[in-house]
Amino acid sequence: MLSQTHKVIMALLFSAEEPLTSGQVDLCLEEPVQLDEIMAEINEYFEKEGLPVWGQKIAQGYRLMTREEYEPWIRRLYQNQGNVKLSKSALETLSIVAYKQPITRGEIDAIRGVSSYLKSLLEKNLIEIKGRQEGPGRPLLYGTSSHFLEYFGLNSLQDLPKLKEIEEIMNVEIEDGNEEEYVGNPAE
Amino acid sequence: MLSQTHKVIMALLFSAEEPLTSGQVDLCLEEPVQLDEIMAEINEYFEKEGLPVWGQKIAQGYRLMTREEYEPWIRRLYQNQGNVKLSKSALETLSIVAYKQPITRGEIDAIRGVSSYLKSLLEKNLIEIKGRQEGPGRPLLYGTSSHFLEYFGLNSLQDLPKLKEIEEIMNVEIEDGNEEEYVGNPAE
Amino acid sequence: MSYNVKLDVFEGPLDLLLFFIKRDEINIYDIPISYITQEYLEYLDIMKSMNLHLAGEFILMASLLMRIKVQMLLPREKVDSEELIEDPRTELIQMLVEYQKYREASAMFKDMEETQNKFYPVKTATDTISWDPGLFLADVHLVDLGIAFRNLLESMPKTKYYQIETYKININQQAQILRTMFSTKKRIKFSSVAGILKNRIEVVVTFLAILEMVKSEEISVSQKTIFGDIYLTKIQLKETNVIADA
Repeated sequence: MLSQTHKVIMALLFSAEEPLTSGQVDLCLEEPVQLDEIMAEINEYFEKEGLPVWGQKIAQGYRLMTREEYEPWIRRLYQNQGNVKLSKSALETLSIVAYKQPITRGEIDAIRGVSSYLKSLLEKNLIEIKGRQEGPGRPLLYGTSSHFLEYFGLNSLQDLPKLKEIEEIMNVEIEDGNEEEYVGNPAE
Repeated sequence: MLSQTHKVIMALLFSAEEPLTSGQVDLCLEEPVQLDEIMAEINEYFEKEGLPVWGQKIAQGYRLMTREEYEPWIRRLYQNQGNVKLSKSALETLSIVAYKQPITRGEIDAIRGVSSYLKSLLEKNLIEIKGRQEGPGRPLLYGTSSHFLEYFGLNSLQDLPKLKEIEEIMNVEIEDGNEEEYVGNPAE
Repeated sequence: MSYNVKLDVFEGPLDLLLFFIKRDEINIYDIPISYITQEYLEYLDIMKSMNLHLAGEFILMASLLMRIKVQMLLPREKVDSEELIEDPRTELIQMLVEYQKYREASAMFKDMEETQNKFYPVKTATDTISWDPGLFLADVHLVDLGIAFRNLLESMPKTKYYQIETYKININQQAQILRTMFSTKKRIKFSSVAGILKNRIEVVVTFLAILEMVKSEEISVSQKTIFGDIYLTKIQLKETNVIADA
């Protein structure tokens, strides 16, 4: 059976966002422990019970991993959980396309100051090619798709929050630091 | 002992970044399963083994969480960040949004009697824009997000305590107060 | 009257009123308006004497309270006994009851927050699985889209805009274009002028040029119907003066 120390370390391992180090464990338990030994015992327990996880030792410490043999199922999970998530750069690019469409890649890059990858947004069907711009090189014009509207729950592009509304949401925040102090703002 | 299905679902639970829904499990396993039943068995297993986790039914799915009794140690692990609690005004605003959604900022302000700041609630992903109200100015409508359910440990909005129940609590408080004292007040 | 109350605990005027109601065990449905107004104003005085800035909502509530107080002091006109006389406090009571409901609810949310904060979600490392990392990082909502765009605009060097505005277009130049057009015609439709302009700035500058030319009595403008096309007409007599000015 698992000892209390094993359980506490397991709880730490389960909830840690970064690899769990021996130093962290000592701090949390307020006594020094032999993390390598305990982790070996925990892994033995996982193995014996046939649990789908194990503690992997990497340079910075231990981290909880799912076992390799479950990868096919987990991959399928990510495919249908993960298709609604965007990185910061993808989000930036998407926001420019949404607000300035139709727009060329060159114009997007000019606003972001770096070159942008549109491929993943195109693959996710959030943006689409709307035609070509007249003029030299006739570059492709991009705009948002109907899937984009669906994803963000918009009836039409007119329902995008206006910049003025965003400003309102953002600016009032300056006073938000004082939100407990409606009455008590020092006058000067 | 755990069956293969139990193990696969456990692996999915371990690796999911948001509550695992019955629909997702069906998709991953390519056959329909009784998730509630299996989760009851998995939770029973965790309990029997004294493992520091449980599957919480939250936001229309299941999420693996550490047990309450390990909180003191885990908190030490996160000592620098800690869980930031919502401010009083944020909670007030949020409860109005939760019960009156979809709602405009103007309507929230009218109930609170002061202007409300939505940015931090939006940033924390607790509320989201749900569209626009028809009529003059077409103001933005706000509602709670699925993260809101997770944050407060709710399975669905129907699990919110009914406002009627709250009113009853209030009425009891009023009856407790001494009313007669004010019958003969000079104002009347 | 002594106040052992922290000054910054009130969320707004309704919160402050509810504090008095609770402290003095007042029946919310039968508020002694004169008493509560006095308490409220005294509190505001204390705030002022401490040189604290009062949010507008607090002043607004003070005036509402005083209005109700006056209404209650006024002798009520005799009305049909069947007819109910509206209590001047009704609106205030409704506001307080409604607000109190959500304030109670928020206390409950606080408890729920506290309970749920004791559980930590289990996090498993997932780097054995390959997926598109560029598309798997953050939850995105509509407001994020707006904020991202707004921040991008904010971070763009502002001078870019100014360069374009001051670039190769000015009032004199547009006036010159108009004069060229007048060299073949005596009267020009504004719509035909606007038709050759490329962007909004050009339209604005050209419009300013027209106003300048009207002011210097070089041309006159007329319109046949409201919202109809504007006609620009060259004024022959003043031509010499204008050339001298230019």
